Amino acid sequence: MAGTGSNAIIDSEMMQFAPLIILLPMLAFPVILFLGRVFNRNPFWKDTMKEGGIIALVVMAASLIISLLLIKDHIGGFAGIKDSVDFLWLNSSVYNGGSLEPISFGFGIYIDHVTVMLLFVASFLCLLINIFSIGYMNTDPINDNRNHRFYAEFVLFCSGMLGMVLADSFLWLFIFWEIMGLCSYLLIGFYYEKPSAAYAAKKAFLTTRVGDVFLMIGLVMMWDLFGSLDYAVVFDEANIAAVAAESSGTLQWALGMMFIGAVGKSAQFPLHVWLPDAMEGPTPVSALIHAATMVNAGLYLVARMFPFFGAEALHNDLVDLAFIIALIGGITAVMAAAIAFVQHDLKKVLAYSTMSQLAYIFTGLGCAMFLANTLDWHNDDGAHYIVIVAFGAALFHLFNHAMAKGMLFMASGSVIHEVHHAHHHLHHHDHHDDEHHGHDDHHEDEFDAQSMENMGGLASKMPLTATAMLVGSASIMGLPFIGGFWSKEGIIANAWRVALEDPRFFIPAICVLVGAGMTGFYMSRMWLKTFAGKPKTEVAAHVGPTNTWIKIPLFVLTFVSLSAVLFAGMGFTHWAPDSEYGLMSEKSLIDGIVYEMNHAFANSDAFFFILTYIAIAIGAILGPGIALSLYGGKLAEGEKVKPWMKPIIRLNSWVFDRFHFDNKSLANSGLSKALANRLYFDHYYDLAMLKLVAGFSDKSAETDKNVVDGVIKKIESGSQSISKVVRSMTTGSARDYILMVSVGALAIFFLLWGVA
Amino acid sequence: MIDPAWVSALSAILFIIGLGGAFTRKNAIIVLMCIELMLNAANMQFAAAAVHHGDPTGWVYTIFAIAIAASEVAIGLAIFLAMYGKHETISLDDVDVLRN
Amino acid sequence: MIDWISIPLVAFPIIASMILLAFVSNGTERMRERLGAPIRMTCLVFSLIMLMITTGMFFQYFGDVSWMNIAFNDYEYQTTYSWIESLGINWAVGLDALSFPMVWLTTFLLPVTIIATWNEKSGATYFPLLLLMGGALIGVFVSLDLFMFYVFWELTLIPMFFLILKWGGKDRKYASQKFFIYTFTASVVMLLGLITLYFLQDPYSLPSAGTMTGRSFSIPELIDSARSSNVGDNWYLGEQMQKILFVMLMIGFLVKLPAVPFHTWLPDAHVQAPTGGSMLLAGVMLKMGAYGMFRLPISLFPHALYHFQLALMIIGMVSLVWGAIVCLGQTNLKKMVAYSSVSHMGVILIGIATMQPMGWAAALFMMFAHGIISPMLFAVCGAFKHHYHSMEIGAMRGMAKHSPWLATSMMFAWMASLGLPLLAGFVAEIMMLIALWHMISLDGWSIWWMVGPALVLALTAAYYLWSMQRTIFEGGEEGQPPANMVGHPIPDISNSEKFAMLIMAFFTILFGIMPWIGLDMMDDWTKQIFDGLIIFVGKGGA
Amino acid sequence: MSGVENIEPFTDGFVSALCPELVLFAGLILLIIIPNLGKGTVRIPGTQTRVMWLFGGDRFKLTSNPRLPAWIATITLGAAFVLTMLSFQDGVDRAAIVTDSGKQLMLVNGFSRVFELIFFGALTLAAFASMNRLEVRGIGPKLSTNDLYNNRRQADFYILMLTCALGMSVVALAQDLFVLFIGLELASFSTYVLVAFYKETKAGTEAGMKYFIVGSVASGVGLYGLSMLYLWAGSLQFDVLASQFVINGTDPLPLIGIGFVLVGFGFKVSAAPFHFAAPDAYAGASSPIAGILATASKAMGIIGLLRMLLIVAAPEASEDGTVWLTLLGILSLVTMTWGNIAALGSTNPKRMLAYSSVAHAGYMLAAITAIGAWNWDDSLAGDGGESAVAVLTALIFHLVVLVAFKLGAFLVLSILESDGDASRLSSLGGLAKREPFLAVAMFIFMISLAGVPPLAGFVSKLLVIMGIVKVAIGQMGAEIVAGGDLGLADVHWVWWLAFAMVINSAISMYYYLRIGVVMFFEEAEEGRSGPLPVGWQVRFAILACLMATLFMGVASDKLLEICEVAAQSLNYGWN
Repeated sequence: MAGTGSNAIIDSEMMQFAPLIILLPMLAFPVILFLGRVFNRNPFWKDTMKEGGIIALVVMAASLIISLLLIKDHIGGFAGIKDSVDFLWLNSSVYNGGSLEPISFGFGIYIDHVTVMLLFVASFLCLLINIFSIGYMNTDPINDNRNHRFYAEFVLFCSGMLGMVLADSFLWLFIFWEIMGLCSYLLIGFYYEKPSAAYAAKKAFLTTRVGDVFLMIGLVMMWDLFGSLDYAVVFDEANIAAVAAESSGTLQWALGMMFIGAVGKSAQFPLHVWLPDAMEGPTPVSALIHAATMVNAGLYLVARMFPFFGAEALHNDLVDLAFIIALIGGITAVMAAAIAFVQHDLKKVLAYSTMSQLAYIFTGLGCAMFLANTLDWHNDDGAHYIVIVAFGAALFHLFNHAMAKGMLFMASGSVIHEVHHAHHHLHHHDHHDDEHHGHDDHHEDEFDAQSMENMGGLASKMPLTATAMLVGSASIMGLPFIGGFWSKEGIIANAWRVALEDPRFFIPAICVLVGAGMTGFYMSRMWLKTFAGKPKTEVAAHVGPTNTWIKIPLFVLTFVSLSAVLFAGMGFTHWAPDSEYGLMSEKSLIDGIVYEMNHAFANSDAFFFILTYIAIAIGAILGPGIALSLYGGKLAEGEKVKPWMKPIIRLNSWVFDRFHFDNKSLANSGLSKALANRLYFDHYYDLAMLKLVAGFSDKSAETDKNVVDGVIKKIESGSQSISKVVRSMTTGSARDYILMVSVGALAIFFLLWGVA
Repeated sequence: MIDPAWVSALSAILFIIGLGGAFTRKNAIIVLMCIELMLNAANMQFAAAAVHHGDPTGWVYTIFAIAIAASEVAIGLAIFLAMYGKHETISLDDVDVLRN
Repeated sequence: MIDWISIPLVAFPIIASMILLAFVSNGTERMRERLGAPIRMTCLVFSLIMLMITTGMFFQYFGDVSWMNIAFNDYEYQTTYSWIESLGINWAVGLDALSFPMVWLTTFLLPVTIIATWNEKSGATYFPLLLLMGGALIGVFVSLDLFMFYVFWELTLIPMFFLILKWGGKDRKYASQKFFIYTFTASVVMLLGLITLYFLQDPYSLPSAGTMTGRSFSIPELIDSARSSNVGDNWYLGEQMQKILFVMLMIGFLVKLPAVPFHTWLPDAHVQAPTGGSMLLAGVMLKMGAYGMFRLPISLFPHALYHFQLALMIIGMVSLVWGAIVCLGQTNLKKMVAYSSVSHMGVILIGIATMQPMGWAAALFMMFAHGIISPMLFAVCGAFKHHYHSMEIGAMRGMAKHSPWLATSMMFAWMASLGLPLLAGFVAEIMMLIALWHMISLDGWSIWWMVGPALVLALTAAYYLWSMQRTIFEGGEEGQPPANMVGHPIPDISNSEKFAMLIMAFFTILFGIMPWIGLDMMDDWTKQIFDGLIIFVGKGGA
Repeated sequence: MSGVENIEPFTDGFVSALCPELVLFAGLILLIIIPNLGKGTVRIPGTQTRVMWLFGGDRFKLTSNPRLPAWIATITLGAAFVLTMLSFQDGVDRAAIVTDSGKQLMLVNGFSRVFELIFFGALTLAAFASMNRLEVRGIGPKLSTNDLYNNRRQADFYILMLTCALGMSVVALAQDLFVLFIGLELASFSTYVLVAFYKETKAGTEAGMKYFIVGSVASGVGLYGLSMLYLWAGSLQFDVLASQFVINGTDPLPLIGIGFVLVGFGFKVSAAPFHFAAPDAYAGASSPIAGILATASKAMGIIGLLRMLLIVAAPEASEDGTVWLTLLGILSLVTMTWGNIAALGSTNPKRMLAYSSVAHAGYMLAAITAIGAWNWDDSLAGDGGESAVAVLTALIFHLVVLVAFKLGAFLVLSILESDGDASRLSSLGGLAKREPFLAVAMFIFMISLAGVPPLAGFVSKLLVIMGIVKVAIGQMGAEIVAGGDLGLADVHWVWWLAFAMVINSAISMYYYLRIGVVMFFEEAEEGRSGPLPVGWQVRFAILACLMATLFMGVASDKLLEICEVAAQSLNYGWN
């Protein structure tokens, strides 16, 4: 690896504190759980400590601070690897046909450019989510007296995420990855009493587990190739060259297996089914955790593979894998976006959007990998630049998406929270008597607080939320100058660049381009259905503003998304394994921004120049335009909105009035139904589980009982019946006994006579 | 003097009759008699062998065997009597409380 | 050196429990009831003393011992008393890194089991039986004499038989007899193998040979003589005989383990056994099979081990996969857990069949980790049964609401068993996978061998999650207690149960995060045996 | 045969050599006389003076005590047992009882003494345990005729026990086949009557009849075989027979003669197919007597088999000798399997124990087969005899410890019998609640029978298997050390008998365990919940059996030495 890597182990003062980033939340887990059990219902615990929320907050803040300090050191030009001898987790030895070779798997901290980005995303978002949860979870009476469980699981989750990011070997990446999986399981199943939540939790864990199994095998294969799983060893050019000389095919398989793990974790086709169901978690915090944080683990893993693709020794060897990564991304991008078209559940739209956006990143990574693998980028400056930009764009999209999607989920959570609250309020007035009696069930039965069909016109009621939503949506859609635009543009451009090299890549390239328009449509649809138009239900008309805890993160994230151009300028686009184009390289911020602008809007290459504008046209005009014509409309009379939303509302009502058409036939078409049913993936997966796996296992259990154990039972019953026969020969008549004695004597007689 | 071989042959015949009778007859007394026949066959053989070998021990054996046979009859009859008292039959086939 | 094993760890619990049992069994019903509590406390104290001794041994407190760098076939605390001289039978005990973790595990589980089943009925006989069981189990692990080994091997059956029979479930009669007869049948075959091995020795060649027979039952001496003749292509006892003996010994161990298709006694025994019985059964008794494999056939017959490597691998794979598949089809909680044990024991077999030090260390660590996790599984099952009067999955839903402690324990145990990282079970699993793959690539086996473990990793998650979905989760706002409990308050587990669960959970985490505590000595042992034996023989020695 | 002192009857040393037997004889006389002591007077002829001669008439209070015969018998048997034990003190006497013409009739050596230990031990325990068996209808002169008669039967019972012991010890001592046979008949006749002793029940008389009639046929066949042997050899001295056998042992006459003799012994050990009467007899007899049949009586049969096969037929190490081997092998296999399979489904504990006793006979036959294999199979020549000694030691050890747990089991059943009935499995139900000690003891006896360590039954079975395996393996160890590659095909086929034994042990586990299950976990039969009949004697006997079972399991060293001495002293060809 050029620039940074194993040869640049530089000690930073902060490195010794790095483990604390993981350990603090991990230790907070039992503490919160224990205190929560002990002080349950204690007023101090409940009101001041927010049932552990404050502890979590402190811990997460500490983690963030240490992370930021680390990042600061890294930006100073360091990549540090904490030596793993400090924590030798597992020692053993293997036998290599004649001698024993000791091996060990230790834990250490590894910091490089990818780490730093993810570390920032994770610790930053986790803290914001924590703040948000205090506002969200602690104000919902459903969660009373069990929030400590939420916070405990939450901090453990954060610990897993941070650990995964910081780990210095694939094994420890996997270990924290699994811990995160456990926490996601726990958090999705937070409302354990709801069968749907229980089902969703199981589904999430199982689906990701399928991927994890492949990941585990991939790790094992990789270990066998390198004799270690430490980044320092596996990323070493010399080691890679040695492995490549022997079996580059096996390495590709190993990486492919690991990629399947990433597919599972990042909810890509065909292991995507768990993510929409995961929205059963406490609205929307755990959902957000999945959308904004955990799913990035898969991307992180794939990004981690870059050194292999970039290795000279493996030149052109991993093209197929790169294609598969891009292809999976492309397919998922379109598929998820299409499904998002017809979702009514606010969070489900966001979930599918997440899936789709992650797919973009996968496509981007796949393309970057392809470029790194095929171009002679180590020596050719031009190629170097292309590779770095491609890789950086994908990672930058990850950053943008995480920020925007985090904000969107929090905003949607705020909406749902208030809708729910409003409904509860109304409900409360309606039924004084049975206020405390199973109100949740009633809600579930009669009123879905998450359905956009029950909203509308909220722009005036929740201005900050609406704004945040708007910015987030814009960022996801890739509206010029906002958030995701910079990175999305880069991904699309790279996809096409690669497609020109290798025609196979036309599929993902077209997918991402089409997907841009689809994103524009469903994101606009979501915003419009929620915030524009007249309130569709009485409840929506009574929604009130949100509380402060919820507002803080929304505000912060809105700012981050809006200022993405700054980040882009800081070099996120160039966020690559390279010091020249690295973060805070010698170029100034202004240079960076100018460069970005040029790159995006005035590309010197005609092809990409046109492509950019096509993408903008599709994503920012065509898609939203259709949405404007179909959904929303004027707000109710007398509702005021913030000035920056007025144009949109106006535009919407104008388009709505002018171009509105009846899409009933389309909405009722088979395709639409199929989309509404998530293209029947879940259906057939369930069917396969029920009919095939469960059926087979039931049969097996029966076989075990009737055949394997049946043999034993048969032996028993058989010997009993033989026993009966044998005993019946003892007839009870002395004559027969004498006869037997005589027969015996005669037998002896004849036998001996014969012998003699 | 008769050749002991003939006596042996006769004893063999007696033995076979006794053995055959023992498992074909139902009446306990007759079975007992058959057993006595078998014992007597042995006795004759002892006697014949004593003659054959000119060994007086054989006579002693004979006498002992007769004593054994006698006590056997005594015991047997006593047992049959007791049995008859309870079962009211001395047919071997009909006495089968204990079986299997 | 002071004999820290014979009296304190073996004779003491056995004799003490015998005395207690004899004392109790002749008393009246009332006296037995009154004696329950003091006897329980006595047994707890006794077992704690034993735990302290073994823990002290671990910290090298008693005498100058080290658990590392024990050369193959060397033992710490080795002590020999002559027993039946004419047959070459000695009372010989000793510990090495193979047996010591098992002994510690036994002494650890004893108090935990007693605490976890603190309120068991008829405690006056129950707790001494547990103690007896513990003594017998330790006897198996410390024996360095074949005769003694077999004696303890069978002795373990008796307390377990009674535990199942007296405190068991509905079909306990069938289950206990099946358990007894099934394993007994296998072990008599093993016994015949041992005797044949005994007489195949060169007469009067071993130091402790019997005066009458000229042969020795001493395990170290046998291993020594085996090692000196297992050189290169030379098979100890000749090729055919070694194979035959290997198979005969393995039959006994495989049934005990148990490996498919000899596993059907296990679910029956487990389902019917009381909690304490299940805990010891799953925790230690199953490990006797694996321990025996390492101690005898592997140490004595490395050539045959190579020869039967494929067979072992197949049996291991079948156990692993079949156990998991059948698990998924179970509706009985305890049965499911029992089959999961079958599946996990498959891991041990695969680990052995890899013929890799790492695979063996994985097997050893699996024995140990499963020895902590599976008792917890069964403790949870027992508590479930105790509180909800049912063992059916789905009988009680929404457990998290009514019995949060039980739900938490259950989830923890389930997660530990399905191999969640940083818990003890994961260490063994990942080691097994690595060793397996290494073997596959090194020896050119088909990569399809990986399909089994891969499938099982997913299946294991499937059945555990499925069962949790229907017990811990769901149930609506008010929970769904079983029909026969409607109207009754649903209690959480008792304090003693909580305590036991916490201890087991603590050690599961401890050995997950810091596996080296136990793994180092196990790894060292496998290195020693590889140095001393396998490499000596050479790969594919035949 | 050096060091054997020849003693003619009633000369010096006779008493010390046959001390236990003489004690028995004295006890027998006492047992006949003492209950008859009373205030009887005799009129001096020709006068009217009546002189007390203490015989007959109104009995004294002491002598009319119906428990007295039991005590006398127990003490006598116990004294004989102790004396036998003592004779091991400083080397077993090697005294031979000879006729004035110098023919050996009896030989006192380790072998006979060990078997006497078995006989006396078993009978002592049985006698002691039966003390409460017969109902006592009061003491004193004012009893009705029936009651008096009932009390008097007790004397008969114990007289028969003593005669039984006497007969058995003659079998153990005999050096002449006919003497052995007479002893056998004496013991047999006693047991016939003992089996039929409970003539108040249908089962008792029936059992006695069957046992008697089948036994008589068997001994008739045996006696006829004896006469054939006599016809052939002109003598029934073992050494004469043995030397004759070397010369022309393959003639039909001796072979068939021996075969017929084996039928007689086969019945005693209840080997298939001569075992059919055994279950019926056991079931009908009272339990202590059944216990005697299963232990002492069986040991007696084993002596016969050993004498015939190992002394008489042993030296013939020819190819034809394998005929015995095959015959015995098949017989043992059939016997052990038959016994176990039949016991599997048996619901009567006594019948079950009877079948188990058949199975044990099979194990013993397997041991004898193994000795034969060593002896008769050329391929196994070259062993200095220690294999045979090992098997024989095992066999004797097995017979000794069998007394402990087999008789013990029957004694437990005997208590239940006194309680009413022991002929159903359910009779044992709830025993653990009614009397835990008995249940525990019974369970230990059962698993000892099955061969579970660390009990005596395990050690004995282990030794037998070890013996067989040792024979089967022979010199293979040395050959292998020399570099031979031998497989199971090279192991003598008797190894498979050991295999059959272990599999059979496993099968037998099923029915032994069932007893335990019933005792511990099934409710008592209706109306049988109360405490069991009292009687410390029988419990003491059970305790003794229990202790022996446990003790011999963990500390079998001493006994093993004794058994080895006994095995060495059985005079066979290799000595």
